[in-house]
Amino acid sequence: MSAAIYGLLGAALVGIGLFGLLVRRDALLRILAFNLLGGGVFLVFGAVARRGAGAGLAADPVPQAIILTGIVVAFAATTLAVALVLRLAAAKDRG
Amino acid sequence: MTEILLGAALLVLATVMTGLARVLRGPGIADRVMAAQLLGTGGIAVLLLLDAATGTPGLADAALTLALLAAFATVALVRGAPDDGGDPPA
Amino acid sequence: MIADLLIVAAIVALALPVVLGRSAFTSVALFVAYGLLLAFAWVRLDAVDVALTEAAIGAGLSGVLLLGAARRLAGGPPVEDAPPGKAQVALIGVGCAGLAVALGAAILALPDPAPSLAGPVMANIAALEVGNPVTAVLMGFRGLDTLLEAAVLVLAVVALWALAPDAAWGGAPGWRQPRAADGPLALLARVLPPIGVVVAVHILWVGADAPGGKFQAAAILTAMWLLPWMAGIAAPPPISRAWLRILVAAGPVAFILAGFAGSALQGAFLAYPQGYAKAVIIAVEVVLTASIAVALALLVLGPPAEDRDA
Amino acid sequence: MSAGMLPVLAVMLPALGMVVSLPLGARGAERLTLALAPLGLAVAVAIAVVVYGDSAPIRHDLGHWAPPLGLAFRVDGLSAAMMVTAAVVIGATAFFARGQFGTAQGTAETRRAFAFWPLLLAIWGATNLTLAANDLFTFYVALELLTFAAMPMVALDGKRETLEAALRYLMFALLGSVLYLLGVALMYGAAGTLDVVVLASRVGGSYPVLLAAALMTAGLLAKTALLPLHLWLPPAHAGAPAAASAVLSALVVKGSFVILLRLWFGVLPGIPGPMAAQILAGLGAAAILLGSVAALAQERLKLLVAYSTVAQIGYLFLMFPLIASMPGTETAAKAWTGGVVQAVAHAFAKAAMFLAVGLMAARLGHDRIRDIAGAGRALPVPMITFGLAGLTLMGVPPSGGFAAKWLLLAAAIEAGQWWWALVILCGGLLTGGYVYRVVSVGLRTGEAPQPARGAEGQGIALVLAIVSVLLGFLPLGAFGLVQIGRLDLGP
Amino acid sequence: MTLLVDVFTVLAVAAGIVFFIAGTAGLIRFPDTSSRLHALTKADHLGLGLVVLGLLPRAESLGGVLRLLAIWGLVLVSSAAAGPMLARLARRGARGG
Repeated sequence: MSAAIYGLLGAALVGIGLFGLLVRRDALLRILAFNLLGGGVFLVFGAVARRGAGAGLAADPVPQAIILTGIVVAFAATTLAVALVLRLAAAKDRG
Repeated sequence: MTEILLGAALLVLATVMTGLARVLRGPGIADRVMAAQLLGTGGIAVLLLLDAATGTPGLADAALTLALLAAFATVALVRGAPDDGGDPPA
Repeated sequence: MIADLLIVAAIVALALPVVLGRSAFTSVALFVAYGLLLAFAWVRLDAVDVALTEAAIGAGLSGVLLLGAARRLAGGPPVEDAPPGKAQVALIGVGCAGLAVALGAAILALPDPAPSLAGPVMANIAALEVGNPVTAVLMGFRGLDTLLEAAVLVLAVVALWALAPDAAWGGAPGWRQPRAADGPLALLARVLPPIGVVVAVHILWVGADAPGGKFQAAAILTAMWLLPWMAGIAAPPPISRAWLRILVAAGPVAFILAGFAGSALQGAFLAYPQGYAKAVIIAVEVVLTASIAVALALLVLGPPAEDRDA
Repeated sequence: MSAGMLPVLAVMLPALGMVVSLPLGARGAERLTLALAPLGLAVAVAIAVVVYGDSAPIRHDLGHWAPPLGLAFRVDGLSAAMMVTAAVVIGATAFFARGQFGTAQGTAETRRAFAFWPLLLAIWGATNLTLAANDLFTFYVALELLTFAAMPMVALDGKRETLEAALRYLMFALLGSVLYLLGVALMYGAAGTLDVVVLASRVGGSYPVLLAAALMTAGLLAKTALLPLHLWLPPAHAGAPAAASAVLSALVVKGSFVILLRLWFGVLPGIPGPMAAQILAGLGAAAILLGSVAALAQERLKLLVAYSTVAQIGYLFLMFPLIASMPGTETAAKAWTGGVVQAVAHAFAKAAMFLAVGLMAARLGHDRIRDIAGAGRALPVPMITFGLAGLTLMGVPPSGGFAAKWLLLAAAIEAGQWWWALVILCGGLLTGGYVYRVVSVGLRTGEAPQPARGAEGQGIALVLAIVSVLLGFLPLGAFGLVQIGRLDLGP
Repeated sequence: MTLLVDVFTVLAVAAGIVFFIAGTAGLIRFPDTSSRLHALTKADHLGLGLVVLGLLPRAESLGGVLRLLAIWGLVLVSSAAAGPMLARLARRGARGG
């Protein structure tokens, strides 16, 4: 049951994040929206993992491991985007 | 006993969720930060109660991590607030 | 059930204003709260490993990174193009809502009983000698992904430094923080790190058999290293330092060498010698933790900045 | 050592090189890259020889864990051909770039030199990973490696325009990979595995699988820059230094394309309807025509070459409806070979072209097309390189591009889809138009051409262009390599 | 004995929850920032403290006891450090839009 609820939450976050990414023009807000979108994707994965409970485990560990890897990669992507936005802002300041 | 602890966890959770209204409403930055801090503290309590109720491994460590990181995040929120230049460099 | 609905409602209530908010700082503050709540969602999904990571990275490190950015951009955020018109926004909104609904329907339409690898994981976990199935997947069955992900972090550091202005090349990463003369912050920056290091070691150690492991431990270590920097009582080392670079590279190098050792001894890349699997896994994890922690810290700090001494 | 180790080496040597580049510093990384280039080429050639000799893909179960639980490398003919291509292009670019990004003994490390070498190695390793891996999530990690390496390559000059181009590219790429990952999540939920071969036997045309495929396709198209998701490509590829543009155009966009092939013809053979394949090829056709027209209209040489990439990517998608509508036939085989040869030939030609254009721009101090008169005399070798590479892009016999386009054309006619043949012919004419425009201006006598001093690295660019032409001389049997292990014919 | 422990836990946890509720109510209802700050500090210190106290006798090992105490200690220290910073922030009336 909880798998379905959080899966739907993931779907909602994907919609919200994508909307922000496409509509907002402020670069930082876009990065935030990208993170919401990513969080939604991971929740969908998490719901899939929870559905795969079995063999004495409460959830399928394979998608859980994939989520961990994904979170770290997404974080690295966020740092790069932030650095690029800051660099660009500095370049614009200088004219 | 398990039910009582679970109920307590739910109660704390509901309480701190109510506090979220302050994060949303503000108006000042300090208010938002405080509400976030309450969320952290309450979250720790919820995790500890869940741990005592279910004994799921890792929950107490999650609470510990949260305690460390909540302190860290609070500092970040305060230091990151606009116009908080801190004191001039010595 | 009630708890789930509460958490879901609160997350959506936070996510919407993050995207719609007018001030970047407010959005970031909301985002940090959102990250904390997401950790609960992970607990409810029986993914305590992920909850630990989410609390550390999603709320903690991302918060610091984004708050710093919001502050630096406070003067005037770089606006890319003209904002889309009302009709366009409405169209995008409908499209995104449609995608969310389609996605939700797909999730509900997934096969029942769900296909799962939980069984095969538990059937083979003994060979890896670790008790935490997630660790077994990360270091064993899907060790390649973890290895590559460690390489991704090194690459991210290179990519980040490549964005430095030429004038700042070789300097210390990040902008200089104003010094905090008021006691509490400085005190916190001195008291917290030793405790944090102990906790990180504990999380790494239990990670073999219980939720926890290198990502979580590394994220905590990163936070502890950043704290004195944020308080202005310590400065990060310049990026030209050899030990810093060696530390970042050591983890993936150790992992790749362990992989090749498997080729030489066991006939397959990343195969662990029988009876020593746990020892090799823990040894690699320890080095990886140090590397990931340093890499994450460097990523949060950002490239060397020009106005460092301005 | 078993043959199974070869794919591991192909991925891990560049990866290890990238990682140790950080402590080695710019000078050490440069020398390491130059040493790895021949080694990596030898590995790639050995892979091609083994695959061709055995007429079977190389498989290697990592850690002895077989899919679906573990991860396996699987290198088929397509992968082998692309790996050799990647090794040659990377090696050539590395030797070419020594002039621009080299660090002389005793000089301090510069930012550009520090970054260039590990980024080049990362692109190499990630490209080989997309070719060797056989798991949808490993593909995701490979895609992110490509993005993280390509983005700073775009911004290497540090100028404001290139930073803007890099940010736009990053946003497109991140959106693309997150959509792809969403599809991966659904796919796992539907089938309980991410291994391409195992998936093929497990997935049907259920709704979650179709949505997953649509999301993954959309994400991959954004990364491959198929029209209308191409907007990021011209400023990014034109703004990067020549050596970077060469690998970006030749290899990086092909990585996501190969994953798309694995998805459509490996995971889902026959599941996406013919309509979907027609739409994909329709976008490809639009890319060919609009991209070529845009190239014709460009004022600057580098942007012209970048728009030419948009157009040439379009050709890659013509194979989809031809294979989907005639599964398992000789026609499908022709279309497959045509598509893969197009990817290979374009890689060589476009790398050569970007290097040549970079030499011209460096020498003339600008890349305005109407002002390059006299370049033909001052820089004869880059001009010839540009022309030869242009032959391949046009599809003039006997170039490699001709072989590719001829196969696609023949397959289109055999499949009764003559409209794609028409597109190929129009595309060839338009390509001829923009290549001719550059060459004709360049060969005009301009004002006081400088003495013809040899531009550094011009020989390397020329060799790449010659290779792109010589591909057309390969005996037809050699093209049989790319047929080996085709997934749409069953594992 | 178990009964005694249970009663103790229930009482302490219940008291803790009261403080959490009070803190939250204060955060929402109090008119100005500084009084909200006081309410919050109470919740932080006493609410969590009582919950930890109530759970202490249930800890299965010495390590568990230490962990509980460490958690409370961390929250105390960080809240003590954040308080003055928050107060300063509130005094300056920084607004986040």
